[in-house]
Amino acid sequence: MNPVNYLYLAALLFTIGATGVLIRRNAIVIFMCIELMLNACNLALVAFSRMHGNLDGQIIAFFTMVVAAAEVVVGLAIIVSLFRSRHSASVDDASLMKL
Amino acid sequence: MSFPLLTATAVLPAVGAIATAAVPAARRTAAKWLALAVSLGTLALAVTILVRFDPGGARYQLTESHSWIAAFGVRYELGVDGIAVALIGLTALLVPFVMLAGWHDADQLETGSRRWRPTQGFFALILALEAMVIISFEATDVFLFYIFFEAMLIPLYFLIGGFGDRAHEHGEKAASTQRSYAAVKFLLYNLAGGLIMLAAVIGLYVVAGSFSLTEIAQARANGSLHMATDVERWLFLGFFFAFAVKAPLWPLHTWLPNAMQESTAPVAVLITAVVDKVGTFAMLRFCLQLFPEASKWATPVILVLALISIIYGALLAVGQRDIKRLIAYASISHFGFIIMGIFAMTSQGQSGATLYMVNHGLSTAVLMLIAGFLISRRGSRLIADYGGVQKVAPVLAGTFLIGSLATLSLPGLAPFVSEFLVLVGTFTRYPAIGIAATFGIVLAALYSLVLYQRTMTGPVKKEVSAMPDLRVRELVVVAPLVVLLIFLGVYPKPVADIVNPAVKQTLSDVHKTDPKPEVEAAK
Amino acid sequence: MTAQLAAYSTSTGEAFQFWVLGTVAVIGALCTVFMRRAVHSALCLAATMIVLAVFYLANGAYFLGVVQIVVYTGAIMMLFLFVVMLVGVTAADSLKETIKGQRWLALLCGLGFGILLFAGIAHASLKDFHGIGRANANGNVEGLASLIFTRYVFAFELTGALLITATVGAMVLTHRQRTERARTQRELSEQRVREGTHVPPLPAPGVYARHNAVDIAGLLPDGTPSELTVSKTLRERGQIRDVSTEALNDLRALEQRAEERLERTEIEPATFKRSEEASK
Amino acid sequence: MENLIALLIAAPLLGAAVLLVGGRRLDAVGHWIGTLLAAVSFGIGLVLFADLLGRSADQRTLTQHLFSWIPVAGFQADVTFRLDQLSMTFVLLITGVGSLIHLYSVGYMEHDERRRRFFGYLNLFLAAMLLLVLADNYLLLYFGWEGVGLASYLLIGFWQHKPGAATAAKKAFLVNRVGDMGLAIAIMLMFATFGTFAFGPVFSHAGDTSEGRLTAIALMLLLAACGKSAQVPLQSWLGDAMEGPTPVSALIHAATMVTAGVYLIVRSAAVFNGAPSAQLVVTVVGAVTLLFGAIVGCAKDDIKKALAGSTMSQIGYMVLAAGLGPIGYVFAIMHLVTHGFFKAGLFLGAGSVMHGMNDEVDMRKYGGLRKYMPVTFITFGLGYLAIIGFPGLSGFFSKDKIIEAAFAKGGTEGWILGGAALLGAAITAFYMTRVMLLTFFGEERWRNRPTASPAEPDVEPAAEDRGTRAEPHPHESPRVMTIPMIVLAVGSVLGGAFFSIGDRFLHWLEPVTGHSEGNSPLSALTVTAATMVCLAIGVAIAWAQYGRKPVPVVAPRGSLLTRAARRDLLQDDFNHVVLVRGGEHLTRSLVYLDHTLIDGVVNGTAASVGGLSGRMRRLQNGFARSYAVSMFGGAALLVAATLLMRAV
Repeated sequence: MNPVNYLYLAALLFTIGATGVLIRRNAIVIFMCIELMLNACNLALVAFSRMHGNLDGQIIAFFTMVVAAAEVVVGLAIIVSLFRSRHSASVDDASLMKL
Repeated sequence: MSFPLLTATAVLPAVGAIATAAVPAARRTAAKWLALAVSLGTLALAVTILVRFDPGGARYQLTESHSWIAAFGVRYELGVDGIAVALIGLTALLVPFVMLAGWHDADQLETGSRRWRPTQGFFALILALEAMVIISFEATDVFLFYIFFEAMLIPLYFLIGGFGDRAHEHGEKAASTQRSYAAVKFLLYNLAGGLIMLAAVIGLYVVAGSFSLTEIAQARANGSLHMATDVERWLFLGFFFAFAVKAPLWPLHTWLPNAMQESTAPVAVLITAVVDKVGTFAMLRFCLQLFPEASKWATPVILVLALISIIYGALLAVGQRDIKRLIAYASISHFGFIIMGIFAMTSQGQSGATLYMVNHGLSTAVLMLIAGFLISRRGSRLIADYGGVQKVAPVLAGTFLIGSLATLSLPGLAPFVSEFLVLVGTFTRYPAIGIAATFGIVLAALYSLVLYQRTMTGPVKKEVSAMPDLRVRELVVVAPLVVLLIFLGVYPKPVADIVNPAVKQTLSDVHKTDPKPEVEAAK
Repeated sequence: MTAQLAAYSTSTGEAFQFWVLGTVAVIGALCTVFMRRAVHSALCLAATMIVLAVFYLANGAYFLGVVQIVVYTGAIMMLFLFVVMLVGVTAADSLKETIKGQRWLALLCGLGFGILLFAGIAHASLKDFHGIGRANANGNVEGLASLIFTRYVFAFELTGALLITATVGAMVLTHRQRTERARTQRELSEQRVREGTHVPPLPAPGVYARHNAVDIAGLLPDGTPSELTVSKTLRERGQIRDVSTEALNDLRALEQRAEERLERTEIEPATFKRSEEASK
Repeated sequence: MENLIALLIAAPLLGAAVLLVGGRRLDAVGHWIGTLLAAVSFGIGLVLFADLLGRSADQRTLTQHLFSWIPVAGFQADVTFRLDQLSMTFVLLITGVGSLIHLYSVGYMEHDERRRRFFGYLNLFLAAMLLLVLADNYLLLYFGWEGVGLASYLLIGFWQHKPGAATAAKKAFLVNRVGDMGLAIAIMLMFATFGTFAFGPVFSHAGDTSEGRLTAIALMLLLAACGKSAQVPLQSWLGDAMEGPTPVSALIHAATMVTAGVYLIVRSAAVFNGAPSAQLVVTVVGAVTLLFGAIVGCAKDDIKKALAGSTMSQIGYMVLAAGLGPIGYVFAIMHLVTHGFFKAGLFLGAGSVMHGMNDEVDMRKYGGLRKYMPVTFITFGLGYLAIIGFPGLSGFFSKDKIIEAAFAKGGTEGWILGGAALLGAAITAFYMTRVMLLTFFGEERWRNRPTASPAEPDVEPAAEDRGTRAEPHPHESPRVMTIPMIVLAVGSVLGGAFFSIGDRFLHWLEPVTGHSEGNSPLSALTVTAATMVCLAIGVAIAWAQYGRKPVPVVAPRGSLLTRAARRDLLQDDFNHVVLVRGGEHLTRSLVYLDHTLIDGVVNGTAASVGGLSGRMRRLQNGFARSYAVSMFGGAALLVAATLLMRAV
């Protein structure tokens, strides 16, 4: 089998995740979708590193994980405080950006 | 390196502006006197320039040149030719009178609070404006000129919008809305022109690789710098558009009536007598020198537009109900004459145009300032609200009449000389347009005399019956200007001598010579 | 299959594995997106991640594989679950779209993006690939370590800083500063009296309800449930169970059975409005 | 000697400056200063005249160069004065008659608190007129030309509190401005043709250019002349100009303003001689105006307006003569001078009458005044005889000569023009007799007159402002007013004879204007006889109509022609409808267009930009997810772009 399939899979997952980000209202689920996208990227990176036969891809994937972790921590914290103030985790409620 | 006279002339009012603005609120009167003193000092410097300037000498004199923004080859280059000298003189001369005339204009805004200092602001803004105008007359570096050409808008915007005329038929509220409308309109018009000009300036730099007027003009003259025809035309249009907005040329004129109507008389004088002159001056100095071929290419259209301005402005002046608006449209008509004279490309036309800039400054100043005194007495700008003033305030009426006569360019008053020169200069090359423009003098008589008749003559209206005649301060403002009007009307030689050489050089830039008369009778 | 093998070639086994687990991963992802309850999404996501971990291993990224399981499925997903608990496990948000055209736009973009990616990958002719074997020659972890602490050391340190910042940030965000003094019981009661609301203590749950779970509203004399009896948090989460009809239905069932026993069939079973509503 | 020329102008100019700037402290003596300076100017004139007489005919041109006025490359306008026989004649007329009118005004304006200002304006008038006739180039002449217009504006509108006066003044200035436009264009044409507009070169090179150009110049000059001299079609201002004080009318009609046009034509003889077609137009204009003015004069009941009509027609005679070319130039000027005398006398007389009649101007309310104001009666009568051309008096000589010259033009034109002139003479006799009879003979209609003032359109509104309409007590005017009248009467009696006996005037002017005897189909005697006949007829008709039967105080409705004539032959109405109304509509519509169209475009753009941004703003619905969609879409587009880049 051609490892390129991993890339296809990654692309598929990424797309699904992205769509999820767009159509879900629940902040937590949106976050999960983002995680999904990140993981897709990681998968692609790992596949790349295998194809090129060096470990840089994995390193980057590793960093991605770290960043993802940090991001999740902060993001969830935001969600929590948001929920505290608005008693809802829906992102549409936070539409203060409207002019 | 001699004393930088030109820089000093521009810097003095600038510094004065800062100093005036810094005067504490309580010392209002001190601020006024300080500003007046500074403007008089500037006048003294301008006179020095006038004296030091040698009409027979080099084209640009008292030049200064320092590197400024080396990256773009922008230099701080100053220099004056005859035309600039005359206009600097006019500016420096008018500002003190304007200040005296507007001595109490800002008082009505005083609230007595410590932080709010309208008086200081008013006079500081006037001085700042003066500085910018003067330096834009002096600049021989296109970019330097552009900067101050644009910066001028800032003080003027505040002078119009902030210190505008309180007199309005529909009361204070309407006045303020009208005022802000006028200010914004003024700003938008001129900014639009300025932005287009900026594009042209950059384009010029791309083409010529320099901002220095003298260098480019020289290169154009000796053919070392060749511009493609269409490039030159586009650049010319870019410059001309900005100048045509500033010196309102039909159909870009509609900002002027609003601006002059809503601002107090002194500010209106600054607008039409000083700032707008930068536009016509720039046509003469930049358009013709930098783009001679394109100028010649555009001449017919511009002349027609100028002609339209003349007739159209005069006709609209006849139809106005508002004194200041009437004067504004009259000015539009006069600017038509100036532009026509510039683009007639004859020595009579251009000398006439330059003299016209000066004379129109004086005549409008007289007329507008007296109109301002009148309005301040009655509190209304509507012509219909006046009548029979001549009976109660003969001196005011008399000077006003002289102003009107100057506006209709009666021989013996300064504007006649310039107007006739423009007409003759135009006629010798474009007879039809010259004749058509002559109708302007009839219309001018019409609106001037209608204005005088409706306001000054007839039975005395009840509201004006108690109107006091000109006070000493006002007389001090008006009398010298009137004297100057008459003197320059009878003996314009001094100014003409300064202007003529510069005009000759400008004509040689565009490779034009006066058409020969059919019969050489002069010899 | 051994790691060595997986390192540089793709065996049929791996192919089999890919197709099976790939399907699982995709399904998991889809479920993550389309499950109505956050908890279910979280679980599906966890499944997908585990599958990905396996794929990492299959691609010779052992370290990452482990980290994926430990950090992601171990730590992050747990974090998610905690938050979900906080917000309410059973809280199900409708998938009904509120912003006009949002969904279609989203699907369109997603589809187009996907197609683009596929096209891109297809277009990029990636025929030859040298396996990871040489890179992993002396251990995958060692290889990574040597890279991390040599070439990528600076980025590594930065990530450390990033984590610290993130932690602090999370604490700052979640820690609520009391802006006003907490009001004493006395003040609260005084306020109640002033406003004239619930001067007596709030009613306890389960009263008249034949049921005493906290999430069950007590019934008012007319049989309607009273929200007041349920604690505020549950109310906000919308987690109040309405059992007001259950009891009546039980009663009905009982009576019916009694009727059957007594062979009285002509009696129409009385229909209860509320039960009908409940059945809706 | 030359240096005195400037003083001619300087004296009255100084007077004007002093009186106008001096302020109230001069009120007491102002009028005497003005009169004195006018007299001084006259004195200088006499000195120069004597000097000229002392020279031989070809030495009689003095020039004085003061300074260079407008020096621009190729355009040299200098302030240079030229005193030759022609300008000398005018100088004497202007300063002489002018001084007399000054003197008269001292009495006439006695009760006006703004008398000082009045004299300032009078002096300004003299100065401007002198500048006009002394200028050595057309631009300087233009200076004086417009100066005259200004002075007339100030004087006609002297009683500014009367709307009528202000309007009349404005009208006069505007109509003159139209003429001035002609002069300006003429100057431009000259500059384009000759490269200069100084008299000398222009006249000497007039022959070098095409006739077409000369015709154009000449016609433009004619337009200018029409404006100043109130010739058809620009005559409308003259009648209204009567709003001014009577001395002003005298000054305008006799000495200064209206004569300027004739001067211009005669002065530009060289140009006109080169353009026969233009000359024809001049003669036609003259003839038409001659009849026009005469007819109008017949219908007016306002004594001043009647005289104004006569002025119009007399000037018509002069223009006609000037149009005849060398045949007529001299006689045009001669008639101008004699006319200056008797018309001034007539106006001063009229003023004196009004003075005695509480400023009543309606002749129908006069009558039988001869025994109340004998001096006025006699002087006025002499003027009357002079103007109708009674044998022996000045009018007889000058007018007769013009009629002869008209016939001498030869051909049908000659007959037509001559006929017109004769007819004019008859009508003149008629309306002047009418004036005479209505004013000084008949029963005293001013006694116990009906109270309400009749409301004919042409009744002079001047009466309302000064004095009341109480029953007047006619009385002779003070000495200071009668003396000038007497002097002028003497002049109008003797002037003609003095000039014509031995063709003194002809020889005096010939070097400047040139002269040629035409070949008249009729002998001088026949013409004179014909003139006498016409005269007699005119007088007879007038006597029959006004002498024999009593004159109604309220004017009868009159025939259609009469009514038209009362309204200046409807020429004003035409102006009003066509020019004034049309102009108003034009300006109003332009103001509207300026606001809606030009401003509208600008504001429209602004509004549309605002609306667009308002619509764009809706895109910012504030939902993070829709922003996310756009971001995602953008990302997709970027990917697509990169891929495409890679592909190609």
